[in-house]
Amino acid sequence: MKFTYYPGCSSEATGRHLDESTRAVFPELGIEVEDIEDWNCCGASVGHIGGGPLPQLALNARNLANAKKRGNEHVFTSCAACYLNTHRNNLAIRDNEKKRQAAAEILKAGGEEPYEGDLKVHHAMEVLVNFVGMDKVKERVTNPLKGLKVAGWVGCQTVRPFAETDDGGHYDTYEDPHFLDDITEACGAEAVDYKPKTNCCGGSVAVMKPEKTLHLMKLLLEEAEKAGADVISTPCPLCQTNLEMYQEAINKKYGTNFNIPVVFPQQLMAVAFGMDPVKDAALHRNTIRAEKLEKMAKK
Amino acid sequence: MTFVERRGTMAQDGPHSQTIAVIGGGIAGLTAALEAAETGYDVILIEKEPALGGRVTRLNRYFPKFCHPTCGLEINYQRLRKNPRVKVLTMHEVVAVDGEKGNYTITAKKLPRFVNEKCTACGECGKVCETEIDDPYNYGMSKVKAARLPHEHAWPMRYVIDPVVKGTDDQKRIEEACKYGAVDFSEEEEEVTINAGAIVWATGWRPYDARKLETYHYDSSPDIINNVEMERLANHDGPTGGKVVRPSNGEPAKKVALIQCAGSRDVNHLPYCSMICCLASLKHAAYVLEQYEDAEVHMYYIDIRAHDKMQTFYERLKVDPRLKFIKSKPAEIGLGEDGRPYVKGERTIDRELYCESYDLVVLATGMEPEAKGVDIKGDVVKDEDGFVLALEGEDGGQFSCGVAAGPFDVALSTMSGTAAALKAIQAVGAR
Amino acid sequence: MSDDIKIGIYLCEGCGIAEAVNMDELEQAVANQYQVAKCQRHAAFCSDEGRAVIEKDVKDGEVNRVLVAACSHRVMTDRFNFDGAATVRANLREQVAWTQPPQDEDTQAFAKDNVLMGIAQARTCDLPEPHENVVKSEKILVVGGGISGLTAALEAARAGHEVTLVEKTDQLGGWTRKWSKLIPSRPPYRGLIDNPIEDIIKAVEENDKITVMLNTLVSKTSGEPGEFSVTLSQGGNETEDVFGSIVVATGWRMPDDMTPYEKYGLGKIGNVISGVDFEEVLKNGLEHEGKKLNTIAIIIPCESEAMPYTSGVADRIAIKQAIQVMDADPSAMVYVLHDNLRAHGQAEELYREAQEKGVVFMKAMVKSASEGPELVIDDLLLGREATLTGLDAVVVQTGMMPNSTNPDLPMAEKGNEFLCDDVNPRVPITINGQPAGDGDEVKAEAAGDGEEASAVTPDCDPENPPLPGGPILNLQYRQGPHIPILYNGFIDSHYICFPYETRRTGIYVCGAVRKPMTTAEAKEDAAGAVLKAKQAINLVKESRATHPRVGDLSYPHFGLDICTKCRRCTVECPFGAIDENEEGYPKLNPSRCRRCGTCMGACPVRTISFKNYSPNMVAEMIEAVEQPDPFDEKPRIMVFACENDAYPALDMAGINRREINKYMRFIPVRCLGSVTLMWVSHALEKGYDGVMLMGCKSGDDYQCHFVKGSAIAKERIGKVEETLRNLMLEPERVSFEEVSIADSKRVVELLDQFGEQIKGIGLNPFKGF
Amino acid sequence: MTAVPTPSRTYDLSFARWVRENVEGGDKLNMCMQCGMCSGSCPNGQEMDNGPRKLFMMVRAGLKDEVLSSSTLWECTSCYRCYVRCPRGIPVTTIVQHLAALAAKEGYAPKNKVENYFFSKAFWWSAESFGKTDERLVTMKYFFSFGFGEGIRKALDNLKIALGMIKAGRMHIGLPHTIKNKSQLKAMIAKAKELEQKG
Repeated sequence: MKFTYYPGCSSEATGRHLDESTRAVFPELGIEVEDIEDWNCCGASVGHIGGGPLPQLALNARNLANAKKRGNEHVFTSCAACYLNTHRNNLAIRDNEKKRQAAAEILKAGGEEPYEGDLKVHHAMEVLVNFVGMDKVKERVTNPLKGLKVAGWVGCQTVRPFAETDDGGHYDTYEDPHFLDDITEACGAEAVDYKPKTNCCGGSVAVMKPEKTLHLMKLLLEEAEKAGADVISTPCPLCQTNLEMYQEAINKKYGTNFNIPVVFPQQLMAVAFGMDPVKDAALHRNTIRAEKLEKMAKK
Repeated sequence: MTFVERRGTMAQDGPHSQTIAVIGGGIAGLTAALEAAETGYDVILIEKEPALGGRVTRLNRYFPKFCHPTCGLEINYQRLRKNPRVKVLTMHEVVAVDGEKGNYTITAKKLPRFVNEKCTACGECGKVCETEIDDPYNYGMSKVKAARLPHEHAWPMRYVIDPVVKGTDDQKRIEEACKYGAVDFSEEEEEVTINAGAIVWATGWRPYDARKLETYHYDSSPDIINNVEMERLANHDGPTGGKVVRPSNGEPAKKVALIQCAGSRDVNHLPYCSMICCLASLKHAAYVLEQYEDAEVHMYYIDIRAHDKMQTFYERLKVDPRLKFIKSKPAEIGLGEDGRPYVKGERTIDRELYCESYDLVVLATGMEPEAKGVDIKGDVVKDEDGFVLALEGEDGGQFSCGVAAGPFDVALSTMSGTAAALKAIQAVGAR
Repeated sequence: MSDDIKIGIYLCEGCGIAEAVNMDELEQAVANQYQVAKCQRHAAFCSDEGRAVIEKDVKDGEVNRVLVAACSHRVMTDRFNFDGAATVRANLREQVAWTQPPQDEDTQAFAKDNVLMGIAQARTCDLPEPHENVVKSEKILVVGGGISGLTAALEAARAGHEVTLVEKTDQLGGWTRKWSKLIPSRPPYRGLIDNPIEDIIKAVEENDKITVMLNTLVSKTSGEPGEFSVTLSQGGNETEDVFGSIVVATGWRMPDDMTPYEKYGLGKIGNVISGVDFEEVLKNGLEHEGKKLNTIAIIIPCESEAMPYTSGVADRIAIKQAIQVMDADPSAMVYVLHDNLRAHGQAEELYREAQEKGVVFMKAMVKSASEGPELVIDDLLLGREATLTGLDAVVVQTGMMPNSTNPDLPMAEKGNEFLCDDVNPRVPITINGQPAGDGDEVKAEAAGDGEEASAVTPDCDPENPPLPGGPILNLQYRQGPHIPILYNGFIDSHYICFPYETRRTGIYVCGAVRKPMTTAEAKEDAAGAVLKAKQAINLVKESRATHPRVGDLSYPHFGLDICTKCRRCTVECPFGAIDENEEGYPKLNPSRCRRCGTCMGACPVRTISFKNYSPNMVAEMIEAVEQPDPFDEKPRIMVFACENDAYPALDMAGINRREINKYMRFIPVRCLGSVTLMWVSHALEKGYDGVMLMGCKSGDDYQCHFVKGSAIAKERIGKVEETLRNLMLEPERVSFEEVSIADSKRVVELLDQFGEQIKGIGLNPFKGF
Repeated sequence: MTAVPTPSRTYDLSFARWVRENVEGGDKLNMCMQCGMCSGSCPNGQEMDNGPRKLFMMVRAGLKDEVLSSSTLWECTSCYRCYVRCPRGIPVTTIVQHLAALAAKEGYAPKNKVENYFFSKAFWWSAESFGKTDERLVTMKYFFSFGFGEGIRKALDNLKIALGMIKAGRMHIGLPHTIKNKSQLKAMIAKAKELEQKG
């Protein structure tokens, strides 16, 4: 099945390993990935402040208009923020007369046809749950990750505020989502009981003033340690980067010595599918190397 | 010393039946049935449980009088015993209703009791029965023999046997133990139809499933219970013989949190206010304060809704310094490191964020109508929330009362039950 | 009569009785008693075969009194019921087999005594015969032309009754006429509805079963259900009419005392108006004194500081009015100031509607009000004091005070003390200054009462009753003209379980005089009251009792030959069923009677009795119990247990197989109010070592099903000391316990404690004499 | 867009009504029943002066200045807990974020030296000029918006992290990534800003 794919800015930087593993894994599961032509930034969680609500709409309208040209009904992205913005603006254009007109005018200014909001925007995880299904993932596993203990950390925007809505495909719950553990189990690894699975890392606030949000990430790491996890698995590029890069700062501030790898479920799948640890799983891009996982990878 | 005098037997049925069917044997249904019968009408009272009394028979006390529901029920059962006009069908679950005024057909599922009317409640079957089941009377907070009297005040006073023993050695033992030929394992679930000229819906309510309140982690600890379970906990014939203790370890529950609007007033759950919860929780506070000198009770609320005459009741309890009122809808409840449940949120009056541990947390879960899933046709409607209402202005023959009609307390249920009796009488033709 | 009494004893061996009791021994002990015609045994008399045995004996005329010695009378009631033969029960199961060690001599004695008591009871009770009073009218009188009264009239007419609706003012509709819009009472529970009052009035006026009388007051009511003769005074000229039953729907009024609302500026500051007056403004499109209102604060007074009557009605009305303002003018600014916003039940939806429309709700305390109007408030959620300025008007929701009395009428000359529930009914009774009654015996007992002169609680001072004004029906009852009230001035009833049962049989109350309620609730309530009114007529038609002993045919008979006119019965009857005739003798109104027997318990010369329940019967039962030889050191204690709560609790102790003190013997009574002190003294004279009374809770939250029975019993027992002193016995030999039906554990403990107490005192010296 | 009214008196509803009309999600704000679920659920609540619940009450009370200078606007991590938990279905996160946007527009943010504001500006600068966010440049620009010295300090703090990222190939050296059709995007954003002004 063909999906239009929105890589998002992080795919070319801090989230490269997410992008690479996604591109490697999804076709294996029957999802053909076609990029949006000349995609741009979604505005993330600050665009409406930096530029204003309508400029933020402009960014997304352009992406959607370009996505439409691909001719696929479905669009997906692996980035939580990209998903949130694209999805929300898509709904706004579809349901809100004022927004639809604004979008049309904006697109016109760019020489584009009006866009009516008729595309369906999904998160990569929703695609796995609603379009692929765990059975298919299991089938594809050739290298089960026996003995790997994984803490499934969903984070926030991947499920909130859409996972329980019709437009979110009802693919899981806000407070106690299980899709991440399902993927872990499907890969033959062990999903440990991870209480703060939907806790927030601080998001962009963590980037701009880490000192204020370190305590949030400390708790995430503590709980993972308590649960005896070898790795933390998260679908969100910002979560992954934050939790990875601030571990040292946390150790410094709290006198701890955390060194827990944070990986993407796509990376787990790539390894479990017996694919190339570097080319497909991009494990070399984790600054805290997931050694145990790397060992399991088929050379 | 009571006497029964035989009065007119059941009127001949068929088209234009004058019989009134009351669906549900809780306080509202009992009231409707008895008031109609005592006015001289034939009534069929249909109850799905093995005994009457519904929710109220499981309550410890009523607010605001702190009297025991069984007190009023006893009178109602006396009235019932003395009144041959009321025919009681227990273990009959109504599944569909069709027809029109004067001629309704009610389809009910008759569940096997495995005990017939020859039962004397001697208790021999219970003695020999080895299988135990979760006691439905105690909402599964305790075990009970599979062959049992539903509870000490059960009416009819007759045993019931859980299907699990069918085909086991227990079945043989039970059959042998009964001297009165009252045990009958050949009973099968069957569908029966009942004809009536008017119908009163008194199907009542069930507590809103606390598991749906994901942030309150009801399943994470036995010390997080709901309000109906609290009633059992405080009841002399409940799982703890009336001691309010921590279900997890039997220790005294002295520090208790009462959480209002657990499901109610929430567009994600029950949009309406369930009306009884605030007052029930005040009552629960009293249970704890009564039992422990050094009790500490915190009531988390959005609004304390002491309706009609209840304000005085609220004022009375307010003066106890051991009872604190915290205006806050807790954001999170769960099992803490110390093995005790914690409650977390924002205190709205001073905007303090809190996270406090308790011995026991009671969720004031709201009321959800039981009529859901029943296929009702004709002159009655079910609203979005599942409450049953007679069509407005229509001259129909179906009516509702008690919590089947809306979130009512007991006083409103008996009131609407009596009113429904009149409407039903008018429908079958007042004489 | 007594010689052709043929008692059949049916000793049941089922449910463990035969295992616990030696049946042969028991049969020998009871079979040859006086007037016992037959004694049979069966494995289970409740079985069809068992019943057949008894039925045959009755049919063959071999027995005319049936004594079933088996389970408690609370079970198998319909099985053990035989035409033409009074049936009594002896409790061998719950009380003996299930609570006593098997095959023990004390168990045997227990069983035997229970059967002997049964024999005594069977011998002394008879099938009741209905009284002759006939229903003279099936017409229903509805008092009050507001929404409750109008609905009641229509419902009664629909139920086939002629109705007379009296309204004291010159028009129907009451308060509801004033309301601009009403709160929706059906899904979706949002969107205010038009006031249907005009249509309702029209429907009433056009209904040929309903006679409307305006400007009319009830100047006198006498008689009883089925034949209330009522004098109606329409603008001075009086007419008489007879009614089967009465529905009182007199509604509510503004609080008599409005001073609590002055702090909000009501009645003091311009443009501060009551919620009631605001309805007018809403009708005139927000026009008030020539000015269009736009910025309005609506205050819901915090009850603890204001009146106890707003109770959620005010809250919902405040929301309704706020919505109306927004509907009339979307630019309006409306603030609702509340403590706890009681939008309970489906009104939550109305609350949401108001917010959607822009109404601002504030949890705030009003500290003061000043000209402008301006309000200084304490905004509890912002945690700061603020001043609300620029208000065009302030609306204050006032309370609803029940019209349990008619404020326009002067206070009744006498009988006001009966208006209040917690009044002690045993006020000293005097006839033109002289203590009532003759005969020393009475004086002896009455003496105690004299000292009780001050037992009337202050707020029930007859000179100055809790509610001002005159009676609504002006009942020509011995107990005064009022329908008794409970706290807060609402009409007294078991308002949770049996909300319509007032203390005046055949008179049912609905609407805001019963409890604060909205229009929609009042309509529902009216239907309920009408059902009871219809029911009362149908029951008295057959000379049957109304709630709670519904269907009972027995009623008290007065042996006037030895009556001393002490009037205790006429004063103590909780339902005002007994009047006094010209010579001062008690005159029963049987259809008012609830058959509790409080009069029987009150009578010092015990000349009041029922066919199946009498002082003599219980006295015989007391005597029937065998007193063991003093040297056996085995006490006997008589327990009079209320059959509605205490006795069931004892049964449940049995059901739970809890061991009951083996020295106790039990007699169930209709109500503790029916217990005469004579039984107590009689028991002690006969050698019982102690007597215990088990009754229901009394007081404001009373649980007695006959309202005052247990309270009165408590009173009486307070006086027993005197009697005991005369007998030279220790007062501790008599005890009174309030027991609830849920006390199946506690009763057992109470009995043991009392048993110990008696042991401590020692056996009754009268034993053996 | 009409100018933001400044209430003349306490509880003047002009500001509240303006928010209702002009702020995304504002039409739901008045549904708040002050239960505290949102503020209690906030992961960053302890950093906030008021929290959403009190902030909403302040909007109703017409406390415009206090609302728009509230730290609550800038501490939101946009985790959407409050949003999905609100028993009145109020899009809390959306409202808070757009009140922040309003505060920025009305000049409250720069005045109060709000980090989030500077970050957003830096972020937007990148998005607008390249069509993509270049995390290097965004962070740098953000750091230096606090003045040169502060910029250097912050930059050094993060040097080690940056190096790690570069090593892992997650931060590139050289020119920023850009979209092909920058002019188109510029035209569209210009239009958007114009519409934004018109309201």
